Amino acid sequence: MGSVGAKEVPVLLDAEGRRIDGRRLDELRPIQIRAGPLPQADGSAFVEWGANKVMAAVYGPREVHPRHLQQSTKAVIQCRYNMAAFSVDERKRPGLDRRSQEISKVIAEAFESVVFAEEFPRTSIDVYIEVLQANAGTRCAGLVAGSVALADAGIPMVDLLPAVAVGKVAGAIALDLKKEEDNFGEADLPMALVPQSGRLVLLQMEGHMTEPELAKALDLGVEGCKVIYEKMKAALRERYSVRPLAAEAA
Amino acid sequence: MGSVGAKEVPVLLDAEGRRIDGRRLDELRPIQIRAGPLPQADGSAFVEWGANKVMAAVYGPREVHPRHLQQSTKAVIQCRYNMAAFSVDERKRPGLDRRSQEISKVIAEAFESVVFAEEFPRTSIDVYIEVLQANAGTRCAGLVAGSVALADAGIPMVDLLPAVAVGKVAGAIALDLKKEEDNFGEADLPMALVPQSGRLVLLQMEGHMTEPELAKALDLGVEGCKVIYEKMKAALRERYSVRPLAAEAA
Amino acid sequence: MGSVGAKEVPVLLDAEGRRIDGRRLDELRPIQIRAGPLPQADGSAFVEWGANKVMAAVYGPREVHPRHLQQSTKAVIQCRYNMAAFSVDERKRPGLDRRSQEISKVIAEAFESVVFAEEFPRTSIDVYIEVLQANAGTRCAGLVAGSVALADAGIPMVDLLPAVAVGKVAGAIALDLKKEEDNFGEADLPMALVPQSGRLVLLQMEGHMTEPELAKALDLGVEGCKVIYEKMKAALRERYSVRPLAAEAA
Amino acid sequence: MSDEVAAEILQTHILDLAAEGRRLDGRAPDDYRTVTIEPGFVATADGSALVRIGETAALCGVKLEPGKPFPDTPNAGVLTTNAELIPLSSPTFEPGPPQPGAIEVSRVVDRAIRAAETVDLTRLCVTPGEKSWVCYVDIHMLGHDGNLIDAGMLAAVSALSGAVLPAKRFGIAEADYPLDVQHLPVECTFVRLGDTIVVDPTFDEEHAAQGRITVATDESGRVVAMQKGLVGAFSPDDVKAVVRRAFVHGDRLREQVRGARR
Amino acid sequence: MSDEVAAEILQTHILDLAAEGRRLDGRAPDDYRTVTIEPGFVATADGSALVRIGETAALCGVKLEPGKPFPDTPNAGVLTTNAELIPLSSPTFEPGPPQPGAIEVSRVVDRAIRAAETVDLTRLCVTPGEKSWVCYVDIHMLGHDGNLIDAGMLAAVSALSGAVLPAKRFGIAEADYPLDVQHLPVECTFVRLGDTIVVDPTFDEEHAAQGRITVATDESGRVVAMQKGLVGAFSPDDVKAVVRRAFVHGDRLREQVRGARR
Amino acid sequence: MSDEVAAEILQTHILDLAAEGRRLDGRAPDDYRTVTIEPGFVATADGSALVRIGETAALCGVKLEPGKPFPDTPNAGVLTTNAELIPLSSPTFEPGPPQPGAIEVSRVVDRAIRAAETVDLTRLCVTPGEKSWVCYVDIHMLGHDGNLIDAGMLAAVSALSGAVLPAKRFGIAEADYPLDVQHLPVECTFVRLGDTIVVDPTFDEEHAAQGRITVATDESGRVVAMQKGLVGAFSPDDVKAVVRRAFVHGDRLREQVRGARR
Repeated sequence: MGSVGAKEVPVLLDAEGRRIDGRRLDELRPIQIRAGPLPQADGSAFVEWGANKVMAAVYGPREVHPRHLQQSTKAVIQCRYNMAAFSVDERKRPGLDRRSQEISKVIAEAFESVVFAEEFPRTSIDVYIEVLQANAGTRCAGLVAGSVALADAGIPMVDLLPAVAVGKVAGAIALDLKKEEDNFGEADLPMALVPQSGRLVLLQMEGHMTEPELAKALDLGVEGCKVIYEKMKAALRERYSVRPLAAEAA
Repeated sequence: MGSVGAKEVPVLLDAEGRRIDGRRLDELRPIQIRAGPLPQADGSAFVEWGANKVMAAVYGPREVHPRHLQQSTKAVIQCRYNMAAFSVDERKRPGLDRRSQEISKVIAEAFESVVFAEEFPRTSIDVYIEVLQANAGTRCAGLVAGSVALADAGIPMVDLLPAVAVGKVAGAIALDLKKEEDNFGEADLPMALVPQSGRLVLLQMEGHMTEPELAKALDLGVEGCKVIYEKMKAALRERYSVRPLAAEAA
Repeated sequence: MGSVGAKEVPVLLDAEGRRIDGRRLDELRPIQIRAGPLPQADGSAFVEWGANKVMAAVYGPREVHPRHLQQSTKAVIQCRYNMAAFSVDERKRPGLDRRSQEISKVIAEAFESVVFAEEFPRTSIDVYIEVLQANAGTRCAGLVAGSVALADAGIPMVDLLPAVAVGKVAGAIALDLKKEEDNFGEADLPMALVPQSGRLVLLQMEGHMTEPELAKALDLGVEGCKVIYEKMKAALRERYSVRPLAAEAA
Repeated sequence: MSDEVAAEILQTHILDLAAEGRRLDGRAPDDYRTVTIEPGFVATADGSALVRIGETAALCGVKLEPGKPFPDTPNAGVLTTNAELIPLSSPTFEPGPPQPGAIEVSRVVDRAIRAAETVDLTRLCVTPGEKSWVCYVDIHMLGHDGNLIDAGMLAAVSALSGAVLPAKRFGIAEADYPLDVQHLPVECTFVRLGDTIVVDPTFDEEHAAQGRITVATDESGRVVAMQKGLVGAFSPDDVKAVVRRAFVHGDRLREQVRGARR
Repeated sequence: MSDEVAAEILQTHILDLAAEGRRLDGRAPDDYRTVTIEPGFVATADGSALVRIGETAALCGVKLEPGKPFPDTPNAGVLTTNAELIPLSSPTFEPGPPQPGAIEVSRVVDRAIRAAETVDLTRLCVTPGEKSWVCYVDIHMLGHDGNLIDAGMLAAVSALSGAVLPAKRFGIAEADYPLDVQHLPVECTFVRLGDTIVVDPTFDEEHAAQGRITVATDESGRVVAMQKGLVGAFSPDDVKAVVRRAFVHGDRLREQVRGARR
Repeated sequence: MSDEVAAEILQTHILDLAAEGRRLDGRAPDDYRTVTIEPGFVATADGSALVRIGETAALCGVKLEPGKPFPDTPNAGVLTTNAELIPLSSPTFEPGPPQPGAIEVSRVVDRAIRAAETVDLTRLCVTPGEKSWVCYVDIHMLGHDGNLIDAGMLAAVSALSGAVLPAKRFGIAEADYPLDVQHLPVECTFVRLGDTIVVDPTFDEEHAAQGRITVATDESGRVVAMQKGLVGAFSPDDVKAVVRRAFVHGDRLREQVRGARR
């Protein structure tokens, strides 16, 4: 959101309703999703979304570390969202800051809302999300990558979890903010949808919106998630369809 | 104790032997003790003592965390004395500094000297002391609060632990120093007494006193502890007498 | 190695091929080794080597802490190389920095290469090395001290581990660098030898050397280790020969 | 083991009650517990308030000290929010560095304070790029019976509302003067219990809940922060309904904050 | 338990193969896996490269920021190397502060960069004693199939080779300009498998190994760093032979670094 | 288990002996073990001493460096005391951050140094508010057979007594000069064993003890610090008696410190 006392604000919306990168208000940035790029992981995915690059890996179900977190009736879902030192304009000190810890928590809760954790008592399912290049919307990109990685790992889930942020930019509700829009816009509202049930398992907001704006933002976000959902399924189909070929080649 | 190179020292003792707040040398600041203010704890107490506000809670006997501290023949007494960031003039960084860790240690040892720990092998009795507003003498206020909280939790003990600090101010031995006296005085000697045996289970000193001054300080402190002891018992009596009423109301 | 932009370099080698302290290129600094100085440890050694003072203690085989490091088929060798705050010119903050952690790792691996660890499954053998006064070559001094301490503790080993650093100083390959030589020289190559097999179990290098220089350095280091080996054996002989006397005295 | 069984029985009971629109403590789904605000609780703080929501208690102390503005906002003061879930206040809190739960409370309260522009940070600048006030908002939880975010937020905004800049002590002005609080954000938290969404959950309700959602509103009709937490899901229509309810509760809570000012 | 048995069988098999000069993946003892270098992978970095050695992957991002020179080297910039063995990249890596393995990679790569004078640090000085560039070399491991040191080193030197000083953004010069890389150190790692010493070990070979040795060389025929690791031993003759081989591999790897520059 | 039994038997034995005024090592209750002080043990320190009390050993190194005075004491230097109970010196010490035991030693020694005004800190000021000497007193325990506080204190005061300000190296004066030590505090520690209070406890006596008490005195007849530790209690009369004995031992120990100066 707009920093207090910051310098000149760029023109975020032109007279024709085009955004800073030429998109319409309800238009997503380009997204590429690749399932299975990391051979060492049980499941993995790489997401390029606008100028974001995010890698996710899933390990598990496996033994719980540290042991005292073990639960007798279900798997523990652990999530670590981390930003590489070089992923942002000003170098970030390595290690999880408070923002990363909060995001790790809400992403873990989102995944726990869809994974059939009771099928794997006394185990841990670990989702690692690494932001390699950041340009607003990294937690949503991380959710998408983590969700595809969970599917790639064969973890049973209610559904995939498409995610997107909706924002308010120059007074208008806009889908999928990029960095300048996030920095100088009025609000940011990331969400993750369970397409099957139409319910949200992640929802955060910061900035300011009126009630009608918020309603509009929620509806726009749900539509955005549906588009992303198709791309996620396509990435997994491609992964499975490639596998037999690779097997033949071997 | 007096900081090196500090500014003008206030007049700590007037011609009539009155202290900065009008007290006599052997006079305590006003004390209010309330037992049981925290419903979630097994025992609790709130102490207002001069301009100090200190809350204590007791949990246990309960499972020991971390496990390797468990003792097969008795309960472990763990104590955490902590100062809130806003409890002092200059904001304190959250978390236990070295001073708080030392005080936590000597308070834990004081309580362990009176609790019948062997009645609860393999358990932990945790005493949490939070200083919300500080004005010299917080460890003594914490001991008083913690001791009443232990009694409120029904932990069997040899006796309650009244505590008070004696100091040296403008050359005179004085009971229960307040902040200015502590900052500009010559010595500070906090102690905790087992009234039944007349013995001290906590005793620290910093500053400088001659042998005769020290002897006088010890005697004055013991007398002060006896006064506080009565207030502690009164607080517990009040707590117990209120309980049946509350039970009836339910 | 030479700091970038540092001040005037001293004359490290004179016209007669003498070094800054008068030594020849293949000459060691004086070494004193004492086995068993620490009565509380299972084994110990104190090494004065040039202007280095290094103490080592061994504890074990004993229970492994933390427990999850325990190995079912052999002892874990844990090593902690630490520099005292006052051991160097500019005061060092207490605690292990990254350099100390790296050295602890390679020393532990060196010891693990010669200890018969499989004789003590599920235990830990802990080697503590404290640098009290540093003057280049402390990791080698630590290896020598730790190795004698292991022998003093009666831990079965293939052999003792003599160690020494070879360096390049004013273009020449020189044995056992002292501080000025290390600071202003061109290369430093610490190594630890298993005399029986003639093999190296620790080897590091930083700086720059040509292939022939490196070969020469390796050979010079092996010769240096052999000299140190004799001093280590002598220290242990002295220790054992003293023991019976002490026993008689008791 | 019997603890787990007891917890499960309690959870089932809470959900059964909720299905009939009832709650364990007799409240209706949209009933908020009694809130009390005690401003000025801590004399050593520059502003403070002790807030109770039922048996949940949050103590906030505000400290104001001269410091340096951030390089990218040279004309603004600095505000930082920290919540400590000290082990004194609940058997479920552990000593040690802040856990994710404490960090979440800090950050959600911080976001609302910031997004609502509660404090005009530019007015905390003393010398651009050189010197500005640093405003520490420290929240100490003193009792946990659920709904920590709302309690922390009310304590923070109440403490800020009564805060005084110690300008004289630090030689910045001739006299101390009150901190200017220009907006009054409050958070309002709900949990899902089956098909019922209840406001102001207790500790036990949070443990039985299938999703938690918090909405921060300000007095000008704006939503300034939201946070979904815990395992569970909400439909967009749930969210819209909850936002509506958050404004109603928010306006009432704001009245209390105003009334407690002194 | 069966994991341990399986590991032991695999180890024996690797050693048996090595005794015949063979390896699990069909390589000869002196075969290095296919290396790919993808420079400029991270747009937010001032220089970057993604390096793959088989299924080992290291991503290095270089960031350049104005800072203060160290008091004892007032005329030089500052360079700092950090490797993160993030748990994403291997089931054997754990979250938390850097473990000794990560520290070793950081330090061995750092030593080679420094000893080879890869970057002329005096050219990173802006105002002596006052202001200089700080060059952060951050290595993020993205896949661990052995030989992390070589991968990290290649990523670092490739990222440095393509780095641009953001002098304009920080108002230090009129335009950005490339970082001057004057030497090209590369590391080459070997492990002992019985009497055979193989180059570029895989994860499984490292676990079967009886000693690891790394030799860093530069393009001018200098050895600039060495590191023996793991449990095991090498004779001086082993070391000399390994140094020879390190130069051969090093020259080839340097060609790849040069070829990848853009 | 047998360890615990053995410990209990030893404890009983120590208490039985004490009841007869005897001790395990043959000392009388008021006998202090042999103390040796070796000043100048560490050449890299600006002052140092290795102190042994029986088989307890404490090495103190003092380092003096230019730094900044604290804002509230602009005319004074800074002194900081740190004791490290390194795992080398006892099977009971663990690696890692300082435990409460180490912190207690640091703080009790620090209090005595400070309260006795051992070093006149105003003489460590170079430029008021700008520059002053920082005096680091680092104590490294090298052997733990009980009574760490006394050993640490003796090492600290001996190291300070021989310390030299490296004024020339830091360009603060033309020549180095000795640190001015104006008072000589020493600590004297006792433990209760039943009705007997013994001085200078060993490790085993500390484990059998029912309370520990330390009294720091200086050469001018002042008590400058006290600390009761461990589980156990002392009557006010016990304390008075112990203070008396602390002065007697203190005067003798001070003679040793003076004698060791060079």
